[in-house]
Amino acid sequence: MSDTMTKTEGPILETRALMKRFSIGSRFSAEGRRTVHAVDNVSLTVRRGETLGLVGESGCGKSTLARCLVRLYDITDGKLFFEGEDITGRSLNALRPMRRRLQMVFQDPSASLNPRRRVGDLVAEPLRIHTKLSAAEINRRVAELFDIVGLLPDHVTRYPHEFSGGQRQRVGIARAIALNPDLVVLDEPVSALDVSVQAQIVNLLADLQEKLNLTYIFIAHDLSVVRQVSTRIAVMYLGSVVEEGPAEAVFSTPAHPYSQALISAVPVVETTPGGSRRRILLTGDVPSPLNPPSGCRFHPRCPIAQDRCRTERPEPTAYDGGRKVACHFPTI
Amino acid sequence: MSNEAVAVQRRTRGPWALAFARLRRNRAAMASLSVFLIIVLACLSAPLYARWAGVDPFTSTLDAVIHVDGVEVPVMEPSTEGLGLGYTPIGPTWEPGNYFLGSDNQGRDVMARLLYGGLNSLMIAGAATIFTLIIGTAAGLTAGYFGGLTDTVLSRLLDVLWAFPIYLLAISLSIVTIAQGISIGPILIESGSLWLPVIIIGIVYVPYVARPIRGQVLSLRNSEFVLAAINLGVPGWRILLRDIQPNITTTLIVFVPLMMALNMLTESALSFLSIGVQPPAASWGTIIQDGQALLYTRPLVALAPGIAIALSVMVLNVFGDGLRDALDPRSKVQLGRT
Amino acid sequence: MMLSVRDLRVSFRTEDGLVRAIDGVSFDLDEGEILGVVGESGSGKTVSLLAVMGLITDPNATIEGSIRYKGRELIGLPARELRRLRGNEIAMIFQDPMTALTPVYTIGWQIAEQIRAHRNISKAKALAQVEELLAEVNFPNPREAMSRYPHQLSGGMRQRAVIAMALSCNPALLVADEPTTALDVTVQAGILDLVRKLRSTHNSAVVFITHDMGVVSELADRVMVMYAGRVVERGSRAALFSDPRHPYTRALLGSIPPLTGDKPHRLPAIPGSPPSLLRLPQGCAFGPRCPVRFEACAAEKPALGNGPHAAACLREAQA
Amino acid sequence: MIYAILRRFGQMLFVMFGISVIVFLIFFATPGSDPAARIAGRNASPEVLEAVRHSFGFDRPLYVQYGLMMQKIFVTGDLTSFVNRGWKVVPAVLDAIPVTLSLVFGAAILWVVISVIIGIVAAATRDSWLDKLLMALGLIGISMPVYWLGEVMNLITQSRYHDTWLFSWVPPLGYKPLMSDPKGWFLTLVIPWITLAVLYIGIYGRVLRAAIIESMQEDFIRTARAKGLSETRILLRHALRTSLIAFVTLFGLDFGALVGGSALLTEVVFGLNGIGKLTYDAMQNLDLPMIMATVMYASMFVVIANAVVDFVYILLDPRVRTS
Amino acid sequence: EYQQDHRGGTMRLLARSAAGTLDPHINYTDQGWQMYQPIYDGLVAFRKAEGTDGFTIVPDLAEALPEVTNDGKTFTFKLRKGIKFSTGQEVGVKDVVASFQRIFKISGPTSGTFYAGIVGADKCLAETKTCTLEGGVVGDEAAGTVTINIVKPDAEFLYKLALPHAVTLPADTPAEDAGSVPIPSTGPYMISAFDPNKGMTVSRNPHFKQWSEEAQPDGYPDVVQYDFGLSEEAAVTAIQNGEADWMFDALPSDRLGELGTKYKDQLHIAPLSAWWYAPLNTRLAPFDNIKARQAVAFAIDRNTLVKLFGGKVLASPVCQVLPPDFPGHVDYCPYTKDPGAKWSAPDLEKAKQLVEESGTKGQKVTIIVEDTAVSRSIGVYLQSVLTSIGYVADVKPISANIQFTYIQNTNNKVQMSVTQWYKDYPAASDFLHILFGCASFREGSDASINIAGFCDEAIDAKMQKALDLGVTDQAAADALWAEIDHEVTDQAPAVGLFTPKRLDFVSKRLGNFQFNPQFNWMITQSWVQ
Ligand SMILES: Nc1ncnc2c1ncn2[C@@H]1O[C@H](COP(=O)(O)OP(=O)(O)OP(=O)(O)O)[C@@H](O)[C@H]1O
Ligand SMILES: Nc1ncnc2c1ncn2[C@@H]1O[C@H](COP(=O)(O)OP(=O)(O)OP(=O)(O)O)[C@@H](O)[C@H]1O
Ligand SMILES: [Mg+2]
Ligand SMILES: [Mg+2]
Repeated sequence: MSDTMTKTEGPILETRALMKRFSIGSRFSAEGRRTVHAVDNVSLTVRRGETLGLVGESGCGKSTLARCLVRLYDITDGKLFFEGEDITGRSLNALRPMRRRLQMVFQDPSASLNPRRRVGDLVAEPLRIHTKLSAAEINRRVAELFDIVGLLPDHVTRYPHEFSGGQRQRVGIARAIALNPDLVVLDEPVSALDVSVQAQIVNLLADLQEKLNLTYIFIAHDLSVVRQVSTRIAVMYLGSVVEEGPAEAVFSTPAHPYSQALISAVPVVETTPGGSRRRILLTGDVPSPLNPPSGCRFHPRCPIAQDRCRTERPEPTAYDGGRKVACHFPTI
Repeated sequence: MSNEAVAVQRRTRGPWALAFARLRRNRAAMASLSVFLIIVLACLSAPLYARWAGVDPFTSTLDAVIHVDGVEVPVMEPSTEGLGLGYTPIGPTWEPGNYFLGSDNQGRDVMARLLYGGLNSLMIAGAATIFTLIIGTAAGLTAGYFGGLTDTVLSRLLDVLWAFPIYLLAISLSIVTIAQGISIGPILIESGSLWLPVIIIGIVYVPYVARPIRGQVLSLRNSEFVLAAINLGVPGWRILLRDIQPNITTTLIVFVPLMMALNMLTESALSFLSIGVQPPAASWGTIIQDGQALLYTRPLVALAPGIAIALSVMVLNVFGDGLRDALDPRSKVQLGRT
Repeated sequence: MMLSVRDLRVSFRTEDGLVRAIDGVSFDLDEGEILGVVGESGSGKTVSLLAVMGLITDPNATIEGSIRYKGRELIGLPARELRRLRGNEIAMIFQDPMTALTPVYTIGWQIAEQIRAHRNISKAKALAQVEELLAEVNFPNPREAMSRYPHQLSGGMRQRAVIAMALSCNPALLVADEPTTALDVTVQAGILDLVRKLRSTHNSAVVFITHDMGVVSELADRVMVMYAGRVVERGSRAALFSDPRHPYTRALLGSIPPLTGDKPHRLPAIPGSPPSLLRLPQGCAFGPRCPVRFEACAAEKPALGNGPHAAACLREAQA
Repeated sequence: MIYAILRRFGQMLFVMFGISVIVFLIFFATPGSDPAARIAGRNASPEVLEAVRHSFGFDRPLYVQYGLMMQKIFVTGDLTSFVNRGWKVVPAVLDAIPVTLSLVFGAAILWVVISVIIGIVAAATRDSWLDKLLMALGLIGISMPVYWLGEVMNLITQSRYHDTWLFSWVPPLGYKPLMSDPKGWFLTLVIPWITLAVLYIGIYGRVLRAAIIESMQEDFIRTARAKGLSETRILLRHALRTSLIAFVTLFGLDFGALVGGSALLTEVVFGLNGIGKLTYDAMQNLDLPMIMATVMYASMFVVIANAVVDFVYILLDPRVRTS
Repeated sequence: EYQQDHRGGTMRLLARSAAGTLDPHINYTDQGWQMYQPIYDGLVAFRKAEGTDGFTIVPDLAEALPEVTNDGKTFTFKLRKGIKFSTGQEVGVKDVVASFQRIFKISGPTSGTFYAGIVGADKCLAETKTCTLEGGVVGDEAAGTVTINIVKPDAEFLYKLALPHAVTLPADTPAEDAGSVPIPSTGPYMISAFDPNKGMTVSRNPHFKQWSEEAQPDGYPDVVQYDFGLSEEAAVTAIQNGEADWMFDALPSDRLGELGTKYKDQLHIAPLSAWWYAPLNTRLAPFDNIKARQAVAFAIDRNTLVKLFGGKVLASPVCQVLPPDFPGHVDYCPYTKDPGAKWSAPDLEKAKQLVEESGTKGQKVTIIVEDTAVSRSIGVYLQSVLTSIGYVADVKPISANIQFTYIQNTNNKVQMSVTQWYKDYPAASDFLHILFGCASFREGSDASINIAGFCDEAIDAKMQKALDLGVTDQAAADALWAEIDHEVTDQAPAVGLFTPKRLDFVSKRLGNFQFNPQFNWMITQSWVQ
């Protein structure tokens, strides 16, 4: 798909058959060292200005994928392009110039802020590294950023522990947008927040996107939040993307049996008692990425699995309406 | 998460101020600190005591005579009965300015030696602590942050050091340096210099500091805020300095009093084995060693420095625990011992 | 009335001052009823139920008010008596199944331990019961699962083991503190089914704490909404969701993005953040964030009405 | 598993190699260490000195000497002392083990039993006066230099109060073999056991108390309470059981180090001819073969203890164990 | 006369450590030599007697003292018949010859000194393995004689033959250091068990039959159990409590008062032919200046040192080299307040003046002492003295086992040290020639017993003369030695500190304590029942 586009209009970020494996295991365990297939053969395309929502259950590899995308992790296999440049194997130093255009917001706002540094200092850090602004200019810019994300100017001298979760996440966002990036990867930015604060951050992100013309990769396990913010959605299962497509389409007519189960399982607020939604109950538990099942990764839990699924791994196949499904028997 | 709600509205103090406030509320820790400071002050005033008592704690005065209740008493009392074998140093006299803790077998005032000795013991323990912390931190940071081959090599070296018998190292080094001293690059350590025990103790305990620091750096390296810094394009050295180091500082501070306590014990053990402080200078360990030869006649000579060591070590431990609770309530800094 | 809590107050003395975690909470529970408790983090959901269980062991805590279980006052009950109730008549399930089980014992042992703490039966008998229980909570291979250690089970299985443990003595009252928060949605659905099945087979009363409105709406008969240590609204599920009376409840329901239908351009968010329990506002705790506040809100603490559907709001009282 | 053992073994070899090289180099850098002169005797003539040097191989290059020494320790096992000549150091070390084991085992039993009691009582009565008292006592134990305590113990039991009923049973210092004189063995070791244990009682009591208190904050304790278990049962079966993992780890390391000769000062003070005393004497004599043997033995023990702790840890903590 | 009713029992001895190798041809320690007395025999022996009698040589394995011929260069011994080793084997001529060869084959410590005068020794020293001592030690199986030829006459040769290094061992004893394996013996006792870390068991030799009471008398105890490892303090306590009979090591000074009063009947004090001295390195500043050396000799208060050693009863001040009552000794003390025969008091004024004159004031001096309580305190005292006369002094205690070789090596640049010398046999040369002869100084060697590095041609020549004179006229030689003693003392290459006495503390039950001046307490001549 990407080869038809010219460089400037091309996708801002693209992965081809991306793989990330970890080796784990103590040398004392009976098994010895083992390999975790955390991200397995992921090909994604992110276009300028859109929000790609990434959903999937805990441990399916969302965070790992996100960290690969911003090259915090070395990539085991496959290719990663940012604005058409291949950054798969770039060294940390060579990556530095492009960091200002590619930013990330982390899941846990308290863990991603250094507890021993003042938040103003933390937000100023990228400016100090990447710009030649004077101290006064930096201060001005930090104040401006604080204003943008809805923090008070006198907050700059505080330490992270003096803030609420929502405020901390605002600091994280301020830091990420300080250099006017093009793409921001948001790894579950609201999961750790209170219900009543979650919406504030979601709104803030939407405002910033509009104002700063940002592209987002938005990771969450809360489907309703993902639906709210995303233009396109990718559903992950055990390290791979099983379905991808426009948000509305995926939510209303999920094509992969896993997407169907996932969406049907979300409890929704219904004003009339005794919900009428049909729920697809999955049997069994999420298998471990240590030894993923053969064939289709989902087949042990799949209600419609057939023999073929057990042996043959379905490749992502493109369908009408910009959808891609990796299933032998998609309901599309 | 629930505590957030508490913190949110208030303008609170920075982590250091907070820790300090917590520490000040810990009565046991503050009391220990005061006792320790008193000990330090007392030791610092050793020259004053010596002048007041008119004694020279570093010169043999076996023929000295003092006046107790107007009667002349020799400091070294010869045995008069039986075969008339041996001499006994004078015991404690409560006469002002005179042999408050008695004399040792050179006719020297034990009290004065105790104070001077304390100064040496404290200095050695303190300097060794700094030495250990510097080397240990450097090793731990390097091994933890750079990982890979650096880590493997450093860790194995630490293993060797860990299993290395301290007394062997101490005895060998002390003999090596008797005549010529050792020169490490431009630094020449003279034989009998106090640097010798400092370096011996310092080196031996490097793994005690380096290992936990390495562990901490390893986990900090993978912490989200370091990832965030990498993601911002912060250079490695700056991350080490600005993001990792401050988080280790608390651990290091917690180490100080505990290390001090450990080093005081080690110093005394080394001095007891005649390694370290050289006569006629004193340290608590050497006074115990002197007192060992008088254990049956004047046990106070060995008891007093022992009690001084135990007291100092104890207050340092209590203070160290308090410091740990204040700085890093959840950390599990644990020190090994000899 | 099986459980009746009246004017429960719990406060903690802390370094920074007195934390009034629960400030006058009252509620009732009938047999076979599922009460959903919602509210955001730190609003006192857990503390209020821990108080019911007599599990607040913090020496700095002060507990006042009255908790009557089947007519018996629990506050001030001797530890022995309380222990006899706990685990036997009243059981509790905690949020994080990862940490709720002692890591060094097999789950079979741990469940049997509870049975033997309350029933005078042999170990073998107890283990036989454990097997039945595990089968009841849908363990595919209960006999084998019994000899597993907690870390050898997946999150969902662990939570089912915890539930099996809670059920082991057929409790009349089951308190579940966010039992599914740590689980995947697909697994959560199974657990919710299990709770419902329980209620129908054992006719137990269930208090189900969560901050997920969706879960409450699927499960609960009645709902209680908490904010800053107080109950702000109470009512049947239907009434509460169709006619939320407290502005906080309304805002809460509004701020959840819908899963179907039109996407709002912006989510109706609640401004500000939850107050500190150390320095609660004078009047209504929600006042500073309330879109419909008026002068009285700053001065007067609104009381919760008595009816089946009541809200603690001065506007509401006015209306 | 094989791999794990091999790796440990490799690590052990490395540590032993490193230590032996350092010991060797330090020894030869030490002035006055030339064993030839001491072997040859006072006022030996140069010819004799040369002959001795040659027959002991001191005229060969250092690395050859090192290689020969290692071969004699590990392969042929017939390395002999430079001081008590003809004395095979490997059997000497083996002979000293029972003494050290007697000392360390007895002390370990004492310190484990007492510190477990102290730890539990202090944790159960947290912040009460009893807790504070026990912790203060523990602290005193930690703060006393062990050799000093030993001397004071000797002073009290051997001299000052030896004639009173309290200590008249205390036999003179020295070791009596368990097999030939069980009563003497026990009596001579009582005071050394106590002396050595005091330090560890302090440390372990405090560590265990802290671990129990930490366990008591864990979620599973709340679960156990919710099950309606008694506080005693919760403390012993849940909190203590999980705390013991840290305790046992620590114990393994200390025990290993002590059996490896760390009880040096205690052995010297009480005249027990175990590994520590052997090491001490060898160092006083600069007896390289004996130093080598004891140091190798000690480092081997430290590394083995590390490995054993890792394996015991696996046994104790099912989380580390795999199904 | 032997008292049969005291025979039997186990005697229990204590020492801090073993004395090293069991090989009597190699062991060169007081502790070892004392223990060998009732065990091994040579051709001749020191008489097992108290007082100066103990210095006389008596025939042992030989029937009589040798016939000396060839201008004092040939000694012929006739071997006694019927003496058996503890293995049951009879002692023969071949055993004696082999034993002499063995001294060289194993590079015995004194092979290059005491026995280097034997004909053929030079070859044996160069080529140890094939040593035959051809023409040096000749056996005649038929006649039962052994003839020893020496290169030049030696007045002290019989003394040397009476030392343990020349005892007769079975001919088949391996030509290597026996280490901890006991070698069969001829005396009334034999070593039956040995572990350097635990102890030594000495029991009766079943094949012993007394042949000469003065050379090798039968002993009383059946077994002597010698335990190693206990500290001095513990050993004293054990003897007090009757758990041991005697200890080898010096008594700890803080126990002296108690012992001297409460246990005075169990104490035995005997003079020793020994010398505590402080060698001053005559080849290093400041003591390359004779005035500096003399200053030190003047400044040291011997009374204080005596105090540190345990009091007047246990030591007496000295200035000169030769101990009192030793051949060649004539009282002499130039370094005292009123110079004369005896030391009276230090002369600090004089000392300071000498330092001033020498121009060495303010120089740095390090004193190396043994790390034992007494040596350390002497070192600390000397440091005070040096400081008081204008030097910058410090003191270094190092392990007693290393100190002695350490201070000998010139590479270690030791300026001053404290050490002791105990005679090998009663001859003035054993002090003067060995400690201050030019031949005893060896640059860069750990075996350079002339610690002071003192070498005066004139004095050395005089010593040679005295040695030669001894062969013919021992009295005249001793007079010459006395002169040499004074001259060496005047040069002050070492400062004499004091002459120690031996203090033996024995258990209550131990009887018949006898002290031999050559080998100290005769262990088996005492009884325990
Ligand atoms: N550094 C690592 N080393 C080894 N395994 C890892 C590492 N990081 C992640 N994993 C494993 O990779 C898999 C994917 O983890 P990841 O954190 O990406 O999941 P996730 O989808 O973000 O989950 P969550 O929703 O819980 O955040 C998991 O099984 C995890 O255990
Ligand atoms: N032991 C304690 N000491 C001090 N404060 C406490 C203690 N326990 C709870 N609190 C406070 O009580 C308040 C209520 O806590 P609680 O755990 O009941 O909230 P919650 O509604 O269950 O929140 P969550 O959704 O996070 O579980 C919180 O502000 C908390 O900080
Ligand atoms: Mg994640
Ligand atoms: Mg809660």
